[in-house]
Amino acid sequence: MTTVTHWTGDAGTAKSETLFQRNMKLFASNRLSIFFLFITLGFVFMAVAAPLIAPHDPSDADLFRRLLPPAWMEGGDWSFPLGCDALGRDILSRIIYGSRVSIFIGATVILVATTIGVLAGLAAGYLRGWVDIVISRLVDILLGFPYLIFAIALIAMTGPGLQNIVLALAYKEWVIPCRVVRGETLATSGVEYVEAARAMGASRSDIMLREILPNILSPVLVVSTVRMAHVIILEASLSFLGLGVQPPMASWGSMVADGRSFMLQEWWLSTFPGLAILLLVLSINVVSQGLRDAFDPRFHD
Amino acid sequence: MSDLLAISGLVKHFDDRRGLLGRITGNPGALVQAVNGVDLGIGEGKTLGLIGESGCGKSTLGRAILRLHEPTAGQVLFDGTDVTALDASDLKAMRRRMQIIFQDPYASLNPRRTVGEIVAKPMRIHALATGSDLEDRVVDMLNRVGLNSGHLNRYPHQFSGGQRQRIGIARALIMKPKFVVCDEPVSALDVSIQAQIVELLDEMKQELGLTYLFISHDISVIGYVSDRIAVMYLGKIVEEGETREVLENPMHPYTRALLSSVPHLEKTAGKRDRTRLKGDLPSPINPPPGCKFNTRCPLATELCRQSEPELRHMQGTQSAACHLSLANAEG
Amino acid sequence: QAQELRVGFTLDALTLDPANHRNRETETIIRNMFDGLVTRDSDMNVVPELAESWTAIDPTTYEFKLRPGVTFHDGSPLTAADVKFSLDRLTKENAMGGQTSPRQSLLGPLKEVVVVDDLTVRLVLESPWPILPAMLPFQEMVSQAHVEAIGQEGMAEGVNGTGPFKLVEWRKGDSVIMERFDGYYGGATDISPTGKACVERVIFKVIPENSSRVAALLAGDVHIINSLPSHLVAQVEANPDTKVMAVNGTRTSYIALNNQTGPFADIRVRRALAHAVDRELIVDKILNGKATLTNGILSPDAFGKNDNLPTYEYDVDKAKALLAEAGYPDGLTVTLDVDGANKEIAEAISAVASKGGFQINVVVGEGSMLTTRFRTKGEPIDGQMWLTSWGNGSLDPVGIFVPTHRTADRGNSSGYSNVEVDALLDAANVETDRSVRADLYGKAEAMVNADLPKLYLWVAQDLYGVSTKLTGWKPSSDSRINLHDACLN
Amino acid sequence: MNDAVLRIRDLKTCFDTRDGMVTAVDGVSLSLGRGECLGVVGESGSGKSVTFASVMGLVKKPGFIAKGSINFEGRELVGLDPKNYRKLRGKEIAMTMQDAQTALNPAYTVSNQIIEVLLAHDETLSGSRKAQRRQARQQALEMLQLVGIPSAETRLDDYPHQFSGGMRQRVMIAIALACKPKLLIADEPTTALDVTIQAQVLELIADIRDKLGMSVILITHDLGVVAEYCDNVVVMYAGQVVENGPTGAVIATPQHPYTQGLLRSIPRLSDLSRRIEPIKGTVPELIDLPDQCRFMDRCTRAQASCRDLIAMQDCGAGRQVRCIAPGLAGGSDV
Amino acid sequence: MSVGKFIERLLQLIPVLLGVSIIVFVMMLFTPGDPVAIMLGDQHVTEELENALRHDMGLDLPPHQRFFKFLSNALTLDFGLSYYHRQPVWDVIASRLPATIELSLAALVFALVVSIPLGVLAAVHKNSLLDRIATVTSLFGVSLPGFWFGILLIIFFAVNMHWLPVAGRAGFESEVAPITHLLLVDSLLRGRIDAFWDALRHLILPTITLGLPMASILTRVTRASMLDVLNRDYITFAEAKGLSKTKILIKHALKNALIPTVTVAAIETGSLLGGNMVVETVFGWPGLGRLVVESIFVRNYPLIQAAVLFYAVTYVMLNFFADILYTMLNPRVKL
Ligand SMILES: Nc1ncnc2c1ncn2[C@@H]1O[C@H](COP(=O)(O)OP(=O)(O)OP(=O)(O)O)[C@@H](O)[C@H]1O
Ligand SMILES: Nc1ncnc2c1ncn2[C@@H]1O[C@H](COP(=O)(O)OP(=O)(O)OP(=O)(O)O)[C@@H](O)[C@H]1O
Ligand SMILES: [Mg+2]
Ligand SMILES: [Mg+2]
Repeated sequence: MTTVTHWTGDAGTAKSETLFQRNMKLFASNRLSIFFLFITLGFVFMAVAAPLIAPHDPSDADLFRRLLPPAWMEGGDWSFPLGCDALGRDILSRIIYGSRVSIFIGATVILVATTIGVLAGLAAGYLRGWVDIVISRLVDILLGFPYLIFAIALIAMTGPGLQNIVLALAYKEWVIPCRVVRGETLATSGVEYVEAARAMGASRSDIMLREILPNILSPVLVVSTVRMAHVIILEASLSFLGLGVQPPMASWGSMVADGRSFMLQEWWLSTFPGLAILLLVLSINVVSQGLRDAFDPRFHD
Repeated sequence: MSDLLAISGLVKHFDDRRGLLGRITGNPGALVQAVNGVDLGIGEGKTLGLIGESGCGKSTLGRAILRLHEPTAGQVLFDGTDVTALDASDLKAMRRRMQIIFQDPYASLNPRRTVGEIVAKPMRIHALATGSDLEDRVVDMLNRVGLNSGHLNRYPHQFSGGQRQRIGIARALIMKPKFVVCDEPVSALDVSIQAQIVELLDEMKQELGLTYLFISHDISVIGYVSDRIAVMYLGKIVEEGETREVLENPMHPYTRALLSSVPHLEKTAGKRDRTRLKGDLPSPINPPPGCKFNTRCPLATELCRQSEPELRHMQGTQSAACHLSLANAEG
Repeated sequence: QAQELRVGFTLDALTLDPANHRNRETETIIRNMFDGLVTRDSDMNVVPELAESWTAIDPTTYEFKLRPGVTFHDGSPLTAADVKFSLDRLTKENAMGGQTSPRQSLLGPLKEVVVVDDLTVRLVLESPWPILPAMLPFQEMVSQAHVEAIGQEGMAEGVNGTGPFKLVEWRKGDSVIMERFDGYYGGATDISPTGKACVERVIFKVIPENSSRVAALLAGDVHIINSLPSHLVAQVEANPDTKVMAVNGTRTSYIALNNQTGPFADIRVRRALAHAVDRELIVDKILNGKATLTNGILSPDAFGKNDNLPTYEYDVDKAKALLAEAGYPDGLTVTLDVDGANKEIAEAISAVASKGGFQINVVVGEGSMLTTRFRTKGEPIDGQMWLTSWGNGSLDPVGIFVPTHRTADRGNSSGYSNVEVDALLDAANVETDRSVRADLYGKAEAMVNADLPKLYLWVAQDLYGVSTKLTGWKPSSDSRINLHDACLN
Repeated sequence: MNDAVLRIRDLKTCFDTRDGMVTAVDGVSLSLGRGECLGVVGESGSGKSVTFASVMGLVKKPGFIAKGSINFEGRELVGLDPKNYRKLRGKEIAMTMQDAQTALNPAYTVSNQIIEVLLAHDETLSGSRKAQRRQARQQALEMLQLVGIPSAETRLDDYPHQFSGGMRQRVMIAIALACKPKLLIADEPTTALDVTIQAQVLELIADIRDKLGMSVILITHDLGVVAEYCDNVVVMYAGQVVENGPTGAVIATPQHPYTQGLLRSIPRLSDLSRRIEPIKGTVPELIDLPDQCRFMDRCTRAQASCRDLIAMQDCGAGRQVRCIAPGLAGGSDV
Repeated sequence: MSVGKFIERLLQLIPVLLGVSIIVFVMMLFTPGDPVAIMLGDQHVTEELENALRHDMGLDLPPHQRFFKFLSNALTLDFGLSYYHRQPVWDVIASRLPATIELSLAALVFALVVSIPLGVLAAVHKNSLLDRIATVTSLFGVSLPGFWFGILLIIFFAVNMHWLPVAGRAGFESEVAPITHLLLVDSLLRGRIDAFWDALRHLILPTITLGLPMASILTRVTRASMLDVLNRDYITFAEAKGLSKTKILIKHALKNALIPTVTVAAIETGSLLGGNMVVETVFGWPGLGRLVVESIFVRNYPLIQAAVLFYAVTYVMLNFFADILYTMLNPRVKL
């Protein structure tokens, strides 16, 4: 429903807020989303401040601490709250450092992919013609590959490693914001305010960046958060399959993989990193859902 | 005639035919003949009302004049300059002098921009004013359309439909254009608000000496605002003339049907003698041969089905595209 | 109810054609359906199987007498012609429908197989090769008529052997199902019991995932699992229905050091490393003690093993001193390449070696990629250290010592080259007198121990988890799982 | 009016929304005689649709009928149980919706959508399910012919998107009339249509009404339509009825300032030189409205007593108006 | 839908498939290292054999010729020899396919069977307890790392509770002569209820692990589209016709609500196919996914190449069929 202000009413009194601000307020009023937003931020903080908060050096191995159980279990030690892995490394510290990998890869891939995707989508959707044909075909082709298979194939070629993972994921990831943006742009470019800008003589870049872009940022925001959650799982899956980051860097996925053969007895090796993935991804997903509820007008009533 | 705007042979086809592939697959796409050879003139300071059924090409014509749609063929002479031949920079300059006001007050304003930004944008694009000068002009314009400086920092969603339409008008008029296409500016509004906007447009016209192409499907509104009326049917003008003459003595059977379909306040429930049209507007993808109206015309003859009538002078200021001469058939 | 023995096994067979692979797991599976001329007993002695006996007529000619009455699964008798056909298939160029068997090199200088009569064949060598019998247990006999009938392609899945079990179905990637061959001739007479197999059915079930495999054993789904991870030993032992069986393996683990260039070209650095790595601790903690340290490439059970090799004791000070002497007073940073499977050990080595002045960065790569970088056959090696291993099912030095240490040989991943060692190895290769041969290898190993081209680590035990219901079965050093004698209560 | 088909008394329908309680319909009373055509006019948002959704029992959450009574042929509909309501809907009271484009299910053919109403309500169908279907199909065809779909047989199995706007509106009317209801509620049947098509559709409704003798409620915001087709008119403003009475009288001598303003703001073809006079301001929001005259802010004759609760007043000749100073400055101009 | 339009849609696949093959080819082209040397690993072979192999693989040709050779071979399913398996690549893949197809289909069916009713019920009873549970479950469903979840399932259901088998595709007793190579189907066709039950027990955990994310996504999509549809005018109109509640729900709402579900389901089969790699690894499922993972570690490039191409083509075709289904559900869409 539209807000109808009194025609005769005093203009000065109504606070001017953008739709974005209004939606953000709506988002902020969703307590669940805010709670999980804080958890997400907690993970980000953990990643940034890892050296400060990790109790131990994540690669400090000591075979005498091998498979030390969590502190509350028999034989546990409170200086290693979540226990130690097969080489006697502190699991908590490794999880803390592992958040760097997950968040770095998630954020970088999404940042790169969204930037490329948004620009490509805008160009394809607004300029149409051969630009659209080229971009859309490329998108179709890349969409033809199941994601994980594409990433696995690329990493099989290029070898594992942080940079290769980011590239392998970003090569395909941009397609998703691109499609969203292209669709939204197509829909928006027929809208009358865009025609009005053309009628005023605005340039194409002006129209794309100032008229269209701000109006399609909401779906982009929603999509990129969902995708970020997805990318984090993908990275973990790659690491799990042994195609992830290199040791001694700790990645949650590779921690689960390493601990998996200990699962029958020393369950803490894989359980905690697995929980970390679950919690981070879940938090991002909840936040994303909150954003969607706030931004998607279909849920407004 | 020294018309401000002279359109001749204007054609706009939307072509998404698929060529060979389409023929192989039996999905050839379509050629939409939205505007199919229109000649019109609008004298300076006058309002030409354009009326016709939904889908007959009114908006397309309006947009083609402004080159929001690239015309397929034809000429648009504005003040002696052929708009269709302008290059990008000349076109940009031309856009200071020709503007458009849209139908949908909700879609025509960018929801992410404040009213101030929206109204100032044309001035910015053409670098006509900056800083406080710009703000003064924006506020001045807002005042003229019945808004005030307190609205500057608000967003479109905070306004009602009528108010939004005022913002759209302010935006179109801030560069002081000479010519404005009003594409159904009141159709989306409630009756009581419609009247406000019609009045405002009229005031502006007087104040700024504007020339309007006023598109509407409501013949009472058209009758009220226009000096001349053009009736459009399936991409063509079928009748044109001074408002009063056309309304009092329509020359084209379509115009007659249109007029007799309008419900009147004065008469109560009793039935009037009317020209009722059968069926709908044919598709502009494959228009009927001969006179485009022959499929619905109660008077159609064999000739009408075979050859297409040209717009020709009938009487007084009126021209019509009809083989039949209805000039004096009825009162 | 049919007695069915199930083996939880790490990998599927690549093929069921005994001539068309060089893969240990494949061998393990199909050796239950195919017999060889000879086999090994539990002490790794070579004893006759399809052959009744053999004699070395001269250093280059061996005569094998076949056991009479042996039939293939289809009922046709095994003849000398089949033996010749089988061996030719292995050794002759393009003998397998245009391809050459990848096992060709396993039979070294075998030149010709001559059929003397229906039950006698002679193997003629190009040059003396004393280890011929030791190389024969894993060369299985096929039926000529069968191969000709189903063709090369058909052999991948069509089994007609002389072994105690015949194929029922191969569900690729999942399991190989076999059934007792009731017409079995009984197997090697030197290994009791003889006669047809004890269980009626045998299934090799592929369960690559370690924990799943163990779980399957604990759940009673399978009776034997191979590659029991050492850290799960306790759990298998704790379960009343299962137990652990171990056997000395034949695979020697070592760190190949680049002897050509870089820090490890300096022997002092190599020795320093040897003193810096606490092998005992790693064996104790990571391998649960289930490995035997070794100071040379040969495993303790191997023929010609020199039992008197000096040990480079764990000694941090010595390591540091040697490093300083070599010009690294502040320690040395090096890169250790490893494949995914050995990552944990590599990280453990890295962890323990730091006290001795070595900062070791572990880089995980793919096995085949590392192979091309390190096993360069004399070309420059790309890398510093590689944690790897070499298996030696024949337990004869020819299978391990020569390829890994002879100049520019295929497994020489250190770029090691010592002409004296080469000479000793070459001499041993053709020496027929066992004790002289053993002596030659002993000398060579002593020399290598001094040169220390690799850091020799240990020979890990092969660990099996078995059900307590299982009797009559023992793991075998050559990693074979021979189910002929296995019974279920 | 004893033989009133529908009688609404003091109906109040609210929506409990995030922004507050929206009183969409506030104290609406009206009645409709047998065979009568009642026009309901008002601006967008004035509560026309909600009023008749209440009659149909189709007010959805968060909406609810807060009070009032709806009497249809002697039966009280407020609080009627869903099962009986279902028997009523489509059979005795039928409704067409504002937008024919969206009101027909795009996934089913037109025949299918007519047949299902017949199968749901028509007791004259007999025999096996198949036989019933066959009969229903025959009736569906007759209905399409009745509403003037050319070559109806061939179009029976078309999908809604294959019809034009005017045809869809006819299809919807055919569906509504399939069971020959006693009351047809036509919610803005022509707003989305061109005048030439509008005339066709309205004529059709008038014809059928004559033929079947049913009562019709015609919701619209075009006073012209009301003038031509309706016996009586109800003018709604901001959820309330502000004026009602026989059409001719109301249009000739409007009593309520809103009705007057409305009539003055419409340009007329018959008198092009007459200046139109807009009503200033906009419709108020329906949230937390005070109990005062809703039109007060826009009214040129507003006075202090307009702040009191204003009730409908009789002003003779079957007319009622909700204004303390009705009629003033009215007639002369119109 | 007319035949012409079907053909057109089919023709549109050509550039996509061509592009997919180009990308697969280029991936291989830029793979570092000598494929032959990597393939041969430590098998020592003669120079001639190496060259022969190089020639067989067409590595001695210039890239564009290699591509055309690759393409024409691919059209006849000739992807060369998997040196590791010493069998034609396609034979190896084909032998693993039935297991993957069975698992993927099971996961798809699981996802659809769970998500559609759940999504519909959640939408109909918006904000009810059921709706909340569905929302929370589906959030968890998309957030669970499959590899980890699978391990948890094994530990609980197989190891601790002994309810379900730990790994593999079928028990030992339950071999049935293959007809379709899908165990569930074959066992039924052969009337072997025991084998069917056994195969089903093996399928349960991998199916849940693989299908859960898809089920979650589809639940959300179905719920949202159902909510959307329930607000449509034609639903109100159907109510105004006096139809029964179930009729409105099933006939009028569901068919329209399923349209987005079908589209998303087709897109999500991509993650099913990808998820196979992980799930098959965890559950020792003898399918193509595990084969690919294994092949990566032995650098069995021809097989990876063929498998990736195969996956992509399958995926493209699945989406194509979903489009067709889409048009069948939705008469408005003219392809
Ligand atoms: N961009 C386009 N591509 C293809 N066809 C178009 C395009 N724009 C308009 N048309 C077609 O051209 C014809 C004329 O459309 P136009 O919008 O000019 O009609 P109109 O008279 O303004 O109708 P309305 O009263 O509904 O606004 C229609 O059939 C329309 O479908
Ligand atoms: N589901 C809803 N939730 C909240 N408010 C609603 C809902 N439906 C209707 N309303 C409110 O009820 C009021 C009356 O709406 P209604 O649809 O009856 O108007 P109308 O007179 O039919 O207008 P129109 O001419 O636009 O159809 C409006 O102000 C609207 O905001
Ligand atoms: Mg238009
Ligand atoms: Mg309404």
